[in-house]
Amino acid sequence: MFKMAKKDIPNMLTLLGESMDVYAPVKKGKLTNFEDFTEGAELDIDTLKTVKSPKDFFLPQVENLFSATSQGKEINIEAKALRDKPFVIFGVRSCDVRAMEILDSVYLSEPVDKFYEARRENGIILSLACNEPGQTCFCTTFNIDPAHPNADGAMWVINDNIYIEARTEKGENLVKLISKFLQEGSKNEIVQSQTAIREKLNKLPYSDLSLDGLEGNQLLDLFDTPQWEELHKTCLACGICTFICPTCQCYDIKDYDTGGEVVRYRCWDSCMYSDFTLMAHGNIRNSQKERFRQRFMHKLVYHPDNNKGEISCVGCGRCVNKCPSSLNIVKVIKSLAVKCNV
Amino acid sequence: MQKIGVFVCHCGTNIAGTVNIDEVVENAKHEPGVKYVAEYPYMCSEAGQSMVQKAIDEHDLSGIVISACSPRMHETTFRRAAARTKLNPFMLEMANIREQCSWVHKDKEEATNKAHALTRAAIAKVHHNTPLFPGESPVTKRALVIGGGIAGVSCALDIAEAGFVVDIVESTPSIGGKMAQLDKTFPTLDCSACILTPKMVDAQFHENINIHTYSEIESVEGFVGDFTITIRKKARSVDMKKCTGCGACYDKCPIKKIPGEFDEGLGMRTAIYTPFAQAIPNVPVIDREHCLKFKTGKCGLCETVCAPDAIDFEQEDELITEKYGAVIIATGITPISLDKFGEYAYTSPDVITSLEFERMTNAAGPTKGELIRISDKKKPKSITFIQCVGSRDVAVRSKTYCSKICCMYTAKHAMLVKDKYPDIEVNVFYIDVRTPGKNFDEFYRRAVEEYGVNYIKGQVGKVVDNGDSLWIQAVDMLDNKQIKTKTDLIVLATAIEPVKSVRNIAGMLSASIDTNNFMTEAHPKLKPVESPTAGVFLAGACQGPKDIPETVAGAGATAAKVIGLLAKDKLITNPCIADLDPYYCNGCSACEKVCPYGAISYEDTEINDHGKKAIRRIAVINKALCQGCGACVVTCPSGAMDLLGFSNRQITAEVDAICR
Amino acid sequence: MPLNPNSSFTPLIVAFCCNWCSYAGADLAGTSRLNYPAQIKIIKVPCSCRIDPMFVLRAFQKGADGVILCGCHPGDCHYSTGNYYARRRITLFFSMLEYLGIEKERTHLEWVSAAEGNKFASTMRKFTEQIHALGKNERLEDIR
Amino acid sequence: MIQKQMQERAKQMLSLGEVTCVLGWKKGDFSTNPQPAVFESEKDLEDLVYDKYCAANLSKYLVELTKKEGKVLVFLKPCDTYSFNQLLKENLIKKERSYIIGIGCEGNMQVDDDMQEIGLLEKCQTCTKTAHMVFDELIGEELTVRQGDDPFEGVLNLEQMSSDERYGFWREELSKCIRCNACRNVCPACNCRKCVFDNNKYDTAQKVNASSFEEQMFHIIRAYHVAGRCTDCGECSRVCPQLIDLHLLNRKFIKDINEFYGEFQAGADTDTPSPLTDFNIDTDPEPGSVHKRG
Amino acid sequence: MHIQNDYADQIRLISGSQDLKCMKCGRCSASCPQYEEMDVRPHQFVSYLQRGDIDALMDCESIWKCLSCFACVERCPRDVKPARLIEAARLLRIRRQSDDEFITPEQVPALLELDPDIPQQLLASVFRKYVK
Repeated sequence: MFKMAKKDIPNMLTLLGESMDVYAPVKKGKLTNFEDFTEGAELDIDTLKTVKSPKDFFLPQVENLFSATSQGKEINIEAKALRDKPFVIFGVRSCDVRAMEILDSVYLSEPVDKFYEARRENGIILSLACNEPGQTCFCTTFNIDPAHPNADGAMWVINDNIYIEARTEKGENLVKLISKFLQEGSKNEIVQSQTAIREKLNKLPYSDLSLDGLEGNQLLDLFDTPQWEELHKTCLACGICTFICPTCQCYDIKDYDTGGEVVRYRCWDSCMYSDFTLMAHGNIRNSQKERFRQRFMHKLVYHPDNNKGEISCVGCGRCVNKCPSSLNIVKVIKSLAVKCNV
Repeated sequence: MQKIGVFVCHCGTNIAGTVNIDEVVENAKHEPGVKYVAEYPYMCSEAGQSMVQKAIDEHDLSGIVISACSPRMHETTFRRAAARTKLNPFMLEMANIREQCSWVHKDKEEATNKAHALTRAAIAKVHHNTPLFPGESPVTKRALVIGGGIAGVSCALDIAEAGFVVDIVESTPSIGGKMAQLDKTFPTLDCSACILTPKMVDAQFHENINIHTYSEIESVEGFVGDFTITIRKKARSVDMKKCTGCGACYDKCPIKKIPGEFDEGLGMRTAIYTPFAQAIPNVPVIDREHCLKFKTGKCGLCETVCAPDAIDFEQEDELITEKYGAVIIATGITPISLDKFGEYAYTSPDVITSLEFERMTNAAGPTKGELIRISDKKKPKSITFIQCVGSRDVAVRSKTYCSKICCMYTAKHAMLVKDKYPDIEVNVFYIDVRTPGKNFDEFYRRAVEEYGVNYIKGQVGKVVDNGDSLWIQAVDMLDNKQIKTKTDLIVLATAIEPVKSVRNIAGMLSASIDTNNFMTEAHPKLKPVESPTAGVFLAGACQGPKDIPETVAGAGATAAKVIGLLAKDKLITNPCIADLDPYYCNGCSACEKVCPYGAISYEDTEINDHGKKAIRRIAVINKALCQGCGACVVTCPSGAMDLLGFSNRQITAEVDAICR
Repeated sequence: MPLNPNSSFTPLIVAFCCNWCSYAGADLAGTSRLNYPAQIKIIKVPCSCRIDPMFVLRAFQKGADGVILCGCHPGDCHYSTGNYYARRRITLFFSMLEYLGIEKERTHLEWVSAAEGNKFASTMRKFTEQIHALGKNERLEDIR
Repeated sequence: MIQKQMQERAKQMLSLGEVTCVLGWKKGDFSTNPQPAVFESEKDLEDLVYDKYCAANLSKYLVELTKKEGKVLVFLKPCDTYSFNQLLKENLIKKERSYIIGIGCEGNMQVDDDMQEIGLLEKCQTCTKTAHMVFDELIGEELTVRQGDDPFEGVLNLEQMSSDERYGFWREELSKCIRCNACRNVCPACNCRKCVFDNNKYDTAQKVNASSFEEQMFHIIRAYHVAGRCTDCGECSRVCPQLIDLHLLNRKFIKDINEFYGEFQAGADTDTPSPLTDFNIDTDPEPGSVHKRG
Repeated sequence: MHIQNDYADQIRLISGSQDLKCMKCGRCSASCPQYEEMDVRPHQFVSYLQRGDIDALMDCESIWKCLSCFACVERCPRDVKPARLIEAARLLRIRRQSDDEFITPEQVPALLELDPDIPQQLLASVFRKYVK
């Protein structure tokens, strides 16, 4: 356990920038998102939740896979290079850290996604404990402890200091790079803060959100429940929830003719869109109800069924805040859990 | 994937002088989908065309690009060549490397690069071309002629002779029109009735002609080749099938003092009447406004005397709906109203219009052909003709145009008077004498030279009816003298105008009409008998003042055009028209609002949306009306509407290729 | 050529011409051998009302440095009303491009009749000079 | 209290069978995020709320709801009625299948990430729509007319900038876009069955902004497609997760249309032709003359 | 022929007469009650204007003989307005003459005493013609 002065963070990040890419929560106007930390960027580690989760550093919204050029009647295909430069993401919250583990279970299981794997190997995540959990947070429902975040290194902000604990080899190597800013700290110094965080968590509106009723093999029951009709009714079929969700992972593959070459790229897709899984014969999910159901069945049922019961929601609460129609996964969980308990 | 053939034309040195053809050919070979490339000095020549045709067959080409001159020049040529093979002619695009390249650029390298880019764009477009098939719309082999005057009748006869059924709709009780009212015709002075009535009879008995007199157009639907028109046959109160035309009814009719329309009000008719002796059909009509039976419920004399029991007081208007392939407007003209011409004292019985004069000199007319003054039934000693009454006049009461026929008929009238009554003094006041036409000027000169008609260059300023004679004040401009003199009869060469009802008819047919209510031609020189609305044709004086020879000649031309249309089994329409993907249409009606042809309507249609059937309100394009401008395509935000031949994909492909 | 001889920049210009007037005007410029820069590449559309703003953006996206639209003079449209709709659409669209900070000189609308070969050539010459002065289109080009 | 009146009237109409369902706002987990909802029973209506957080424009939901048999009771704020009219004009709503109760509005609140109120929404700060353009009945008291800011101030400020500054502004703004399509899907004017950007028939389909150009393409074309139809309901800016001032695009078109073709308010009625499906032979300016003015 | 000079233009300006529209039909002269009294006839007015011979027009008798009854204006099929034209010529003539040539309103009753039946129209005409 180390500690350093909070005011030294920008300098510390600049130092890191000499040997790797550095991403950190940067405030631009009213928005805070993870961005390239460059000189003059306004670091913002007070804002609890960035609009977008940091998942796009591992699964970018658009990623070129290969390009094809033709010379005469010859076609040359060139795969795009994999990520080979290390990078660090500074200040990731517990929920988003857990989200990365969920993405790992998808992209690092066979067949392994090389692009994702390369990014994951080169990426170092420094997590940050949530001193002030928000009203819409419900990570505790998924047994996430924002007072004790995982990742390569964990951080706590306490008064004017920041405490850093390396958890992995990558983390330890990183700590060595910045050793000139660090001094020894004790685990005891963060306990009080951790307790305070946990107390706050217990008072949050969703602190008692329970998954009772969602466990067990009730796929068909849930699939056919009439609740979906009620739940989806005002869904506008936009992709806000999908694109800001740290665990949503679906992509589409498209080609683009630049004139000189044809680029095949993949990009985020949303199961809320009417052309999601569109096939030659048409679409298997024709109504918004079916698409809406797909999203939540995937998160709450299909994913756990395939991944040792792990629900692919981390309770970050972004969707609760952003949905234009005030729909969200909490409403779905409440509705389904109640339904199945009865 | 298309198999594309590219054919680069040298156009002698026109292209090859500035563009390196070999380079264009070589570059084209590397374009995707290009299977065959060839060049030739004159691609449009017989040999060039057969080379293209041969290549299409031998290399199984699915699309071709001709890099040559402007498509405005030879696109049709090459489409025809393609059509002689198994290739759809619309799988062809032209790259304009002459007018828009070799002729406007001097630098050989620049021009060659541009020729390459334009060829590339055409190749890119062809990739997205789809075979297009000119639409077909059925042609109902039946024509409708509106107006039963000489224009309508002769046009109908010509069409009927070609083997097509023609219906004539005439608003008055008999066909014949204005010509039936005339006495003699210029410049031959043959009897109008003698030449018209045989035609009327021909029409009556022609197996292909149906005549609906006392009828009007009620409504029009449809478009060229496929009009559906409803005709209102007004109640005649006489059963056409039973009536033998014996005339007993109007002999007995007690109401005898109705000014007769046919005699221009100079003669009287009965309440049940036929307008004139040779009327076709020879079946009387009851004028319900004046008939005692209808006014008071009493009388019914005609019914009593009618042997075949044809009188039917209960008869109602009948609506007939029929399909037509073509419509001919032949509504003709009528003299303008002289109510506002106080200076000519038209209220005097001895001041008459030329048409009234025709009736008066007609042997079957109200005076049995005797020239008398209406006021005292005496033979006039002098007659004054005044020309240009209401013509060439910018005042509201008048017409700005020259009525064209007046100079000739006035000369005719003057001559006829002098011929029959050499003792009558005849003066004609004129502004200009306009008599161009075969034997026309000679005719006018005969009036002056052989018959001694006194032509005075000048106008009449005012006419005063003194009771026993008419006093006029005029001017002789050549003499520079004012003339104040007495005359016994004044004939006004009244301006003519289209009949009022033509506005309504034109409106129903969406044919255009000018400020004078004359029908507008599709093109004044190249399409002189067609209206701008496809399938609507024009005949006779509804287009503008015309004399009889011109009317009949024009009616023949109209008939030829109509026959040309009706002879087709199907109408071939431009295939480059709007094309809707009903699945994407959300029924917002924006396209309907911008269509200049009214070719888009909305219908509730069953759509199969990936197996889910739903009734949706979607756009429907009338392929016969759409001209392919593309206004709707750009208005449609979702891309549901596209334009065949210029589709979004085709144009974006061209853009991409040019910018590459 | 009045273009700057020192500059290696060769602009790429897409011209959309309606079939009935402007394309015929361009043909007339050809028949009359009226020179204009070879950077102008013409795409034929049936009517100026067929020009979708998407096409203009597409051209810029693919690297065009200027886009010029030509149609029949108001009142002369082969389809009677096409260019009136086009006029509104293009006016608003060009105004929006300017609002987004796209140089207004990169786009132009000109009415060219079938008889105006001279006007076509001179318009194209002028427009090319204009684009040349502006330099390469960077604000709207797709950088992928 | 207006919420009570709305509940009572809705219950009454439902029980009398005058309507088959009610479109309103339902109590959310937080007081600040009521949810647009369809109520089908009198019991459900207990959850109907109406307060300053009910910002969602309900008109768009009617597109789907009025496709079904029956009649929908809908509560519309003054600004929402413009959207209703516009949808009616485009034949996307069936008037006979809806019953509009106009309700007063005193402006809606913007909520931050922590569900706390942080002042009036932009669309309410510049509100000019204080009267209902269409309704079957009204509930609640007449509105006090707010002294709104000038809706075109933002556009004017931009217009006065240099071309470079404007370009810089829009690059910054539009590069934030994540193409979640919320602006499009919430927009009552964006009612295409399939957006041209989703339409695989053409080369225009874009699922994401694969380049900076595509952000611009999407937003320019979206604004252009709704030009003359956009009622300026402000929903696009309200829902944007990345806080892009999208209304600045739409209002530019509105301002231009007003200046070039005369004052026009989309949705004020259902008859006036939309400026882009109309023209004036004599008075329409040429694009060149417009440039000179700017 | 359409000569333009100052006087001719002034006449066109004052009268609103469109001399080029005249088609020489003579309706003006045919309608004129004063025809016999005139040296230049109404249908000739326009020729003077077209020739630009305004001096001759200003010196002619007709400008004083015209009754301003406007029959010619009323009858003219081409809206040439001969009476307006001659009235304009008269005005130019009057503007050219010296003050003592004018009659004053006071002189008029004396004139009227000669003939109590003198028509009102004449009175109006007199004032049109002789008063500046």
